[in-house]
Amino acid sequence: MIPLLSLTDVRVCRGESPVLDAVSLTLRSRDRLAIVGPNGAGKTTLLRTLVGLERPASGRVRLFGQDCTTEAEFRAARPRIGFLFQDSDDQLFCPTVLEDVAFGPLNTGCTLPEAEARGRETLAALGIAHLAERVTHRLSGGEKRLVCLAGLLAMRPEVLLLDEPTNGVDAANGARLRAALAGFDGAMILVSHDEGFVAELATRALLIADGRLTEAEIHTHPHLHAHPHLHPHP
Amino acid sequence: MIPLLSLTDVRVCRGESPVLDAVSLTLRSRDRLAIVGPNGAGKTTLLRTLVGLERPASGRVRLFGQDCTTEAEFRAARPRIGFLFQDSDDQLFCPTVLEDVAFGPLNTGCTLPEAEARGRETLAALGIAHLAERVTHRLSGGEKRLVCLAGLLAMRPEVLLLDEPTNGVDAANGARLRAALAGFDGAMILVSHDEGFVAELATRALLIADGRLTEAEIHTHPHLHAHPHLHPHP
Amino acid sequence: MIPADLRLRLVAAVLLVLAASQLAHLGPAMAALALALLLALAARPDRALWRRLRHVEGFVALLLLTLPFAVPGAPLLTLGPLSASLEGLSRAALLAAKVTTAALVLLALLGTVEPIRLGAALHALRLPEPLVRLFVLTLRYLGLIGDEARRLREAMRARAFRARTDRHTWRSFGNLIGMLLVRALDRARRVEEAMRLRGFSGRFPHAALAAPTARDWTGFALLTGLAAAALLLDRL
Amino acid sequence: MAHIPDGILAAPVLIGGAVLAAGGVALALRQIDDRAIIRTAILSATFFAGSLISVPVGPSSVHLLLAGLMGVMLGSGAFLSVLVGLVLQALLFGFGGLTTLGVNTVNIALPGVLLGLALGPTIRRTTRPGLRAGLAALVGALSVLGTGGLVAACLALSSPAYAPVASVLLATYLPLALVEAAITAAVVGFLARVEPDALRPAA
Repeated sequence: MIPLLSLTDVRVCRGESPVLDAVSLTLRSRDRLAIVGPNGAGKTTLLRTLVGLERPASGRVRLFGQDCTTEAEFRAARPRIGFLFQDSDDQLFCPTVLEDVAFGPLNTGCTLPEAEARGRETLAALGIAHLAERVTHRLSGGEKRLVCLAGLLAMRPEVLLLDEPTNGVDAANGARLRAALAGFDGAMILVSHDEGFVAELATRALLIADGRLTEAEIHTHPHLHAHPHLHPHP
Repeated sequence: MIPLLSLTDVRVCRGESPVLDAVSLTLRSRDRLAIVGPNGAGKTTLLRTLVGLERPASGRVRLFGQDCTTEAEFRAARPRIGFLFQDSDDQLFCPTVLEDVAFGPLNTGCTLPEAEARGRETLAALGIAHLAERVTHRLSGGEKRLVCLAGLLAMRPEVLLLDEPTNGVDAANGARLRAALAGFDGAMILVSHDEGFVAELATRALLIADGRLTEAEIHTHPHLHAHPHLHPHP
Repeated sequence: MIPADLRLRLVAAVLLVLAASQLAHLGPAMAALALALLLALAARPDRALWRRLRHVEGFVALLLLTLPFAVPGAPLLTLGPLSASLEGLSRAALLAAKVTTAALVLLALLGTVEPIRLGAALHALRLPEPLVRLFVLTLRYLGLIGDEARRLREAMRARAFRARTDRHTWRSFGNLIGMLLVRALDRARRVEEAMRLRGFSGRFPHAALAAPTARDWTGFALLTGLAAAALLLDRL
Repeated sequence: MAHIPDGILAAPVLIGGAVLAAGGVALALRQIDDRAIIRTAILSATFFAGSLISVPVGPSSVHLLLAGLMGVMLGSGAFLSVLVGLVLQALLFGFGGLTTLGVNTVNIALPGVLLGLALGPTIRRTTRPGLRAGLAALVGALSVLGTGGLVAACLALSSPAYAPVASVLLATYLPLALVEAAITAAVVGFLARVEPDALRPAA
């Protein structure tokens, strides 16, 4: 089986210093890969490299069996990849929710009525059909996150790249988000600090530190901890 | 001894609903008070009320023995209080680190050479003298946090109000931050999710929930936990 | 009477304000003012909206103070070398009525509309698409950047900053605006990338609007009819 | 008071302003691409936010126009930025007007665009901070005075009786020109040090 996405020995530099170094990874269908590591380790850069927003200094990026180096090659693959940005406001640029969700389909060849129909369908599937006519900049953080995801899902991607999907999401919308991602039947790469979320969703994990990846395993085991607690006075 | 800061029966409203309700607290010199509670409980509003960025609907705010209700009264007290905002980007606005650190002293009447001298001194004390000429916009999260703190310390405040000081801080800069705060000889109020950090620094704690404060105690005891972990493959 | 359809509202607002600005006699102008006031009351604007009129009235006050002395005519009042004329006063009253009418019309027709929703209407009215896109994107990010600016101002205040008439203040505001601009450019880059990733090919969605209802057309006809009547009355 | 409200100017002045503004906007639209639209929009939002800052001048205070800065950063795109800003002023605060949109756009944008065209290249090229600050201050001051002159001209052309209003208004532009000069110089200095590319219109 051809991997959906793969990186081989990729090195990405910012100025002189490498942000990613000798990074290789392979994503197959139905893989749910978590990438875990400290701030500034290169997680976001890794996702950006996969969609061609960063170009490697050396190494290979293959998307859906196709080597990608030029903007045109990446452009062809992008509708099949949904990238959820860390900051929802960067991704929600249309006046109303429905327009925003229709943006992707409209640009990949749908007519406006088709795109809007797909948008409504996707919003309904996420349980947020009631937001359709709302103005995007007045949504709550959790609502914005879900609408961003709807904008990606409306393009019917085969892969999702999720950069801190639970950031700034309240409990109710968090439950919708988890349900939607659990029900997504493509592959995904997940960058998150939320260990519970990672454990619930991911099937595989990689650790990243200083721009280098290492395999990791996710498991649950009991721990004896001694750490400080705060208790209300009786 | 006159308390440095005190709130008596303070109520702060956003629109109709109260964010803080019947809140009283007293901070004396060398107190290190932690305020702990869930998101949205009113922690940031509490700090903002203490410096007059929020005005209470009822209740009293006393700063350094002086009742404060007007902007002029708060303004007189502000140089003695350093308020670290949750998001460093809300606090850094000068082109270079040194200019940003000198901003506070310039506001309190220092000449430019005096303010810059104080700025360099403060940066050196925090172990980040090498950042002085750097562009603030391009610092890492941890560096930004330390520079924000330097900007406050350069004003030689008697009280620090810290809103999630360890947010987005890497290990090396985190150590500098802890050392600087442990060495600060004034009083402080600390809002943080980082329980280890709270236990290390705080001498007293209050719990906040739904805008109400209750006394709490900090203690350490062993726990048995079961939660998911990520381990590198051997 | 005010059409719910935003296209008709926009067109009506332009026609009404144009008509009001061309009135030349006090009588018709006063009639227009009365109608505009009724219209504004019918739109039920809140207090904040009424307060907007203050801005306009500043200009009106300046006119009322200067015009009587600048227009020659029968003297009404003499202050030293200056003399106010009846003609001047009536000219000032005419202008005040027109300026206020126009402001009230805008308040009534557009004051309660969420501005970003006008994008779809402007597009439907065949304004150049890039201009409409620019308009909605500006509005989309205005609140966000405004909040950023507000938080930075608060942080400055918390560090004992106080705006004065001095170089330190100007430099600080310059830095504040510079920082906002640099962050805005970063934001623009990220938004452009987000569009590119979603396959942007120059097609920006502007929601299709339902055809105006008979009620919308009736309201539109009524409003523009009144404007035409006021103009006609004025010219007779 | 750079925004002349509806109902004051004579029809020929309104039409002349509208035609000129349409020309400026058309020129700007011809030079703008999809990427530059995003940049111009988000910068316009920032200029708008910046113009809401009230800067004290003695006992009073002024709001910045920032048109000179727009001219340097956006080139002819300043016509678009000013037009959108004026529409927002009218919609959000009831400032200015609809029929005067053209006149007001020209009054504010034209001096900024011309000064950006004239002095922008040197501001971008120079490595001397003093010269850069001086030129930026000149752009700030002259763009405000240019706007003041155009506003006064529009009033005077509409009716001779407006002459006193025009001169009162013109006087209020002097302190603004001073403040705008200082702040434009500071902003340009900031950008030159932090992100010099920001000073280049993306055409």
